[in-house]
Amino acid sequence: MTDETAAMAEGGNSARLLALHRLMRRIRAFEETAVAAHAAGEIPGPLHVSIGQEAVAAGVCLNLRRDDRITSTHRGHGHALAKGAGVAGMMAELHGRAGGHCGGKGGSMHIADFTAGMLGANGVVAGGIPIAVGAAQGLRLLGSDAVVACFFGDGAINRGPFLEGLNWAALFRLPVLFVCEDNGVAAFTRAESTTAGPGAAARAEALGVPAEAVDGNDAAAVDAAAGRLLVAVRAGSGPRLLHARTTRASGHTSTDAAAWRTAEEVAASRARDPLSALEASMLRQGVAAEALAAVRAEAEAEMGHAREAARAAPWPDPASAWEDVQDSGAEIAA
Amino acid sequence: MTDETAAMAEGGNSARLLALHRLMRRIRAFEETAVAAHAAGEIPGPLHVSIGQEAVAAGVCLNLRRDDRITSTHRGHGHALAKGAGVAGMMAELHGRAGGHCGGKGGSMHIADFTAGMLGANGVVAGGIPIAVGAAQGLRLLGSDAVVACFFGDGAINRGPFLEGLNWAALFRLPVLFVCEDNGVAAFTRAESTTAGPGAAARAEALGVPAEAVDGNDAAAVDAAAGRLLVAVRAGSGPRLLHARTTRASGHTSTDAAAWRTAEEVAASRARDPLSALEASMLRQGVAAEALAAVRAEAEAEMGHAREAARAAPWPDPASAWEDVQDSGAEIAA
Amino acid sequence: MPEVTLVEATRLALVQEMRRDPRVWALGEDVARGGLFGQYRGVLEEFGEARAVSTPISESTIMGAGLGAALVGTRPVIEMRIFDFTLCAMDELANQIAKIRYMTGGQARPALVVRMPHGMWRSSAAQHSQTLEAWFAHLPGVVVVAPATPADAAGLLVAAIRSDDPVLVFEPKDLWHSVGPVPDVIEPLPFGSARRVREGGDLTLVVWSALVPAAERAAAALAERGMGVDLLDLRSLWPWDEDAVCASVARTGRLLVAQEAVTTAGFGAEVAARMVERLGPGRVRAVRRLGFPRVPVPFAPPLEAALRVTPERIVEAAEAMVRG
Amino acid sequence: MPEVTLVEATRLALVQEMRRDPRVWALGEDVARGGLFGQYRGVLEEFGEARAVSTPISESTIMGAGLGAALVGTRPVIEMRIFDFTLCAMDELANQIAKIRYMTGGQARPALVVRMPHGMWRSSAAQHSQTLEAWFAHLPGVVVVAPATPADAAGLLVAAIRSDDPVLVFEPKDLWHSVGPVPDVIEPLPFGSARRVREGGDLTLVVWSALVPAAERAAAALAERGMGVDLLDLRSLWPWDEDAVCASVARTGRLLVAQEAVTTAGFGAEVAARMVERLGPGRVRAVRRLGFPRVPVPFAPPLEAALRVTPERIVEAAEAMVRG
Ligand SMILES: Cc1ncc(C[n+]2csc(CCOP(=O)(O)OP(=O)(O)O)c2C)c(N)n1
Ligand SMILES: Cc1ncc(C[n+]2csc(CCOP(=O)(O)OP(=O)(O)O)c2C)c(N)n1
Ligand SMILES: [Mg+2]
Ligand SMILES: [Mg+2]
Repeated sequence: MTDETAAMAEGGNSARLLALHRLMRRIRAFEETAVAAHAAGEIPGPLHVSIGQEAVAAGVCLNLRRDDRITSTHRGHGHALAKGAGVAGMMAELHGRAGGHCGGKGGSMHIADFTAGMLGANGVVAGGIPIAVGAAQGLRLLGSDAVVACFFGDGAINRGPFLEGLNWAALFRLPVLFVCEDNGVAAFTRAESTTAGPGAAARAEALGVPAEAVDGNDAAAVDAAAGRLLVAVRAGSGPRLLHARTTRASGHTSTDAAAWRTAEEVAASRARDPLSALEASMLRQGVAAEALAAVRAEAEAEMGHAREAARAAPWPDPASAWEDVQDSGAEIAA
Repeated sequence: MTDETAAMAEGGNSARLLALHRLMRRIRAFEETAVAAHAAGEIPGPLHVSIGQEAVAAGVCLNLRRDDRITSTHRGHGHALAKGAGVAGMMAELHGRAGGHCGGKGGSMHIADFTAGMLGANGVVAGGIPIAVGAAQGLRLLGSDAVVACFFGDGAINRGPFLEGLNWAALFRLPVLFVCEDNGVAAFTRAESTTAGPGAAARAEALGVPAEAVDGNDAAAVDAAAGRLLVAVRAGSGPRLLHARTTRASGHTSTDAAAWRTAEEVAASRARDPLSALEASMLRQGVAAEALAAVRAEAEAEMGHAREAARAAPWPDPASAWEDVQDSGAEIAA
Repeated sequence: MPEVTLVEATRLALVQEMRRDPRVWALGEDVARGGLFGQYRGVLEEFGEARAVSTPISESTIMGAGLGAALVGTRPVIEMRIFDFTLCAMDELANQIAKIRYMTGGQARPALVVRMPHGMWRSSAAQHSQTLEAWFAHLPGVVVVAPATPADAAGLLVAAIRSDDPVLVFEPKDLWHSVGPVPDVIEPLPFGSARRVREGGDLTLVVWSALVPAAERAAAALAERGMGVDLLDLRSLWPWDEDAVCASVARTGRLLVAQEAVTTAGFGAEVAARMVERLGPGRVRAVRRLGFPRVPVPFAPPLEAALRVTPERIVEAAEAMVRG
Repeated sequence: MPEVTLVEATRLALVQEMRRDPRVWALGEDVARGGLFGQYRGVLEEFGEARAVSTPISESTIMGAGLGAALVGTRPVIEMRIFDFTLCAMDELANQIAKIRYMTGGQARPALVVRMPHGMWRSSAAQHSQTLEAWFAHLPGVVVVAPATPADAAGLLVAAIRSDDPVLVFEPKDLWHSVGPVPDVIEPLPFGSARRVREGGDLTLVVWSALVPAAERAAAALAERGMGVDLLDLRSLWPWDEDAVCASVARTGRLLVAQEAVTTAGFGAEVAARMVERLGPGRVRAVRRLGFPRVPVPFAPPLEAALRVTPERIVEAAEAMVRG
């Protein structure tokens, strides 16, 4: 049991733990369902899942309001679900079916639900960073007190937009929480072999963005840290960065075996599974095993139904490929 | 008299001071001549001069070998001269005349002299950073022990390539000396209003590049600091960054009055003139005023002749506009 | 109508729209100081620093932040200073801005403007003189405009600011200081409508942006020699006024496209190919493009001049087409 | 000759050249792990980590460092993983690499190769499927190749590595696993020479890259219907084999260009415009381009399929041109 989890339980915050747990179970179930559907040939395209990283999405987004915004990555299902994106629309989108949030035009890598403040996954590493800072600047101009959470991986901190975006956010004191979801690996290459210096938090500080590190596999700790940082962000103190160390349980995509990892690494990553840890701690606090199992079953059923619905949905009308490009000149696009 | 200058003089290093002085006088004379030629309508295009910043170019480059390389900026005359680029070719190039190093195709913003290891000024802020790290990587692959000095302004540290290039150089332990020539202003906007956090040196450290700050208007101090850092770089300890605070004496281009600066700022910048400071210190050490004046006169004469020669040189053959593009397909380029 | 410079015309257009709509704002390097060319003079003073934002030299973020700000409902005017620096922000422009509406199935409406002064101007050399507008005609998801007169620059900028599409505005640096009438109230000028600069029956001459004045001079010279040039200024490249060009070529039978850009794979190729496709080769007597050779822009004035598409070159090409 | 996949053909070509010339090396994400598609399999093991360099996700620097390394005399092969990420490195490619030889008056010789797997492939959607090779035909200073067979991919990669020009290699992701013969010793294939895939007298069909197999199928189907297609695979877009296309069109009188790219301002426009210019409209009976509508690439398979230029669409267009 971590300090944070204990503190939460003591503080009568077991409802919070239950919320975290439910959310993480739903993310896990969504992605396991998607992996199965992909393996069955029902989901096309590359599928990047965040299994093993659910605590970050859940812990951060539980601290966000519906009118807050997030930007995400190629590995964005968890962020989207945690921000409240509709499951049916997400699952249909992954399947490329009508009824998908993006009408089948985006797929997993471009999942978005603007009604939930989810401004989009992104096929470009670090692509969401400038968008997030601009969204925050725009919100302020509009007089809104909403904030933006910007998720990116450890690989993204080696791309230029990381520097530019953080400097910019600090300069204009924008309400952005940057979340570096550090799973220690970018595609097939270990982070330590591509990242010099002390890492994301130090880089942020050097750019004028106060940073905090957290165990990204401890949901309660992420929740608490994100909550603290978001108080500052919301109060107008400018941006903050949360550096969450976590674990990518499997390969880069759902079909990548990541065979280059040592057996110890795989075992170590399994042992750090954030859902097992959370459940173990909840059990120790007296939550009934049946209750946890029920949440899991419910989540799996929800996602199973979503998969069935997606599978049953029609394909998008081929003519729709010509739509949603732009208003001007649309009539002569062919 | 700075500590460094005194130490140099005491260490019998007055030859070094004379070399610094001569070089700085030549840079100053070159640029004053160019400004006059530009004002007379003889040099076309924008002209960015480094008057007030000569100590950085001189102090760094005096520590470089001929087979070392440099990359430079839009404000690159000083770097080029200090690295040993030919004066006649430079002046002709600024004039857009035949005999210019770049055949009149580059002009001030693209001045280069590969025979002197000067790989080019650059019209894009931070454009030289990736080139410098690659040059260092290439040199190592070839088994050379040459190093690369990479000059850029304070404005460049807000562009992505700064982060990418420093991380890269640190990761591969490349022999690069990064030189941030911090004149406190980028075009018409003050650095403090565009740069968050503690600045270039802190950013470098966070990227794994050890950094040192120096008074960029103290030639001997720059020389000493660059020398120290280059020992490490040459020894294979990886990249270093030198943060040199300096002063841009005039506007962004030779025709920009920089009218937004306060009178105090202008006066303060004048008072920090690196050439006056160096000469005052040399005088105090017993160098004869006549000797200094002779160096100046010689430098001015050299540049005056270069200007005359450039003015007398023919324009490049218009047909040469079709040349130097690429080998393949050149015959059908028209 | 007052006569103003092109740069002032765009300033008036911007100010008018910023007064009309508080969601409109501008960001870019030195914008709060009036911009590199004075296009933003007085904007800081009137609208404050939240709406006249001088940014760091961070092109990726200038572009990408503009997009983010559009996604939450503001209407940013993104200033790129010189077109060539847009190349530092191409992921944000081509992968993000141009595609987000499509990728999200229409959820995103990136209503934004990107201003990119382009072209040869006073020996600025290869990295400050490019004209790559053809690239963006080929890129789905964006509107591409390239005006040549103060009135058109103003009207198109108003249209761009009011449009829900991302609109790329290529402003001709070489014509910043050309003068023309601009109405007190600037109406939006619809995209995709060419301007007939001069009527004639012998040859259709298609141009846009900085080349318009040279084409006008050429057309006048040709008129003196008894040759009627139907001169069309496209004003926007996507959408572009296919119908107007087609009607003209159907009449004259001859199409000459002159461009301040490399000929190879330039927009002139699209105009030529499209006309031949639409009319059929049988209805076209001659087709020719004039533009730069496939070389970067050089620095020295005589080298720059060697590349330029001059009135003389246009006259020569037109005469060869009509008499030849 | 052994039959190998296109991906293996390029690997063999690279390894051959790395053995021949110690200045040749490769850099890019995951290169030391064999590359995203296995193009670099075994390269680390044979040549060591100084010549098979896995880099950070820093496209600007991958591209720009490649340039720097070329300037001191090495011959880098720059791996961009997927073409679309090149948009993160456009300053380095278009402002620096393409221009440095010119800007320095010939001092710089950026002898480097940029590999950019491109095109639609297995529902990769808008940010991983682009085909913007036309942009680079319009950009002075670079060679542009786009092979379609294992032998051509190998031969052009060898030529690219040996060339002193910066060579942009667009590799068709969709054909990575197509198989064909590759000689044991791979000779450089000259740039600018088209491959006549099939001879015929009724219509000239011009294609490149991933569309070649579809064009072959279409030509075969048309042959069955008694229509002779002169099928040319351009293989490189700059320089491109104008003469071969011109000779063919002069013979057939009909030009159809099919491209896996947006038609508007695509390279097909250049081919069409140039042929009409060279031959005169009078010697051409019909000109047509086939390509994508001006929309990004969608995700869902039926939407992707709706855009594709299929053998059926080619057949239909060809028939309309010949019979119509
Ligand atoms: C600019 C860019 N370069 C390369 C890629 C290919 N790519 C996709 S995901 C990935 C690894 C990203 O690593 P990280 O940011 O740590 O995220 P993670 O996959 O670990 O969640 C790479 C290289 C890309 N999508 N965008
Ligand atoms: C990428 C890019 N953006 C903008 C410009 C325009 N520009 C030229 S110099 C300059 C200011 C650069 O400031 P700094 O790096 O501090 O160099 P300094 O001029 O002070 O020497 C700007 C904005 C440019 N050349 N390149
Ligand atoms: Mg990672
Ligand atoms: Mg500066």
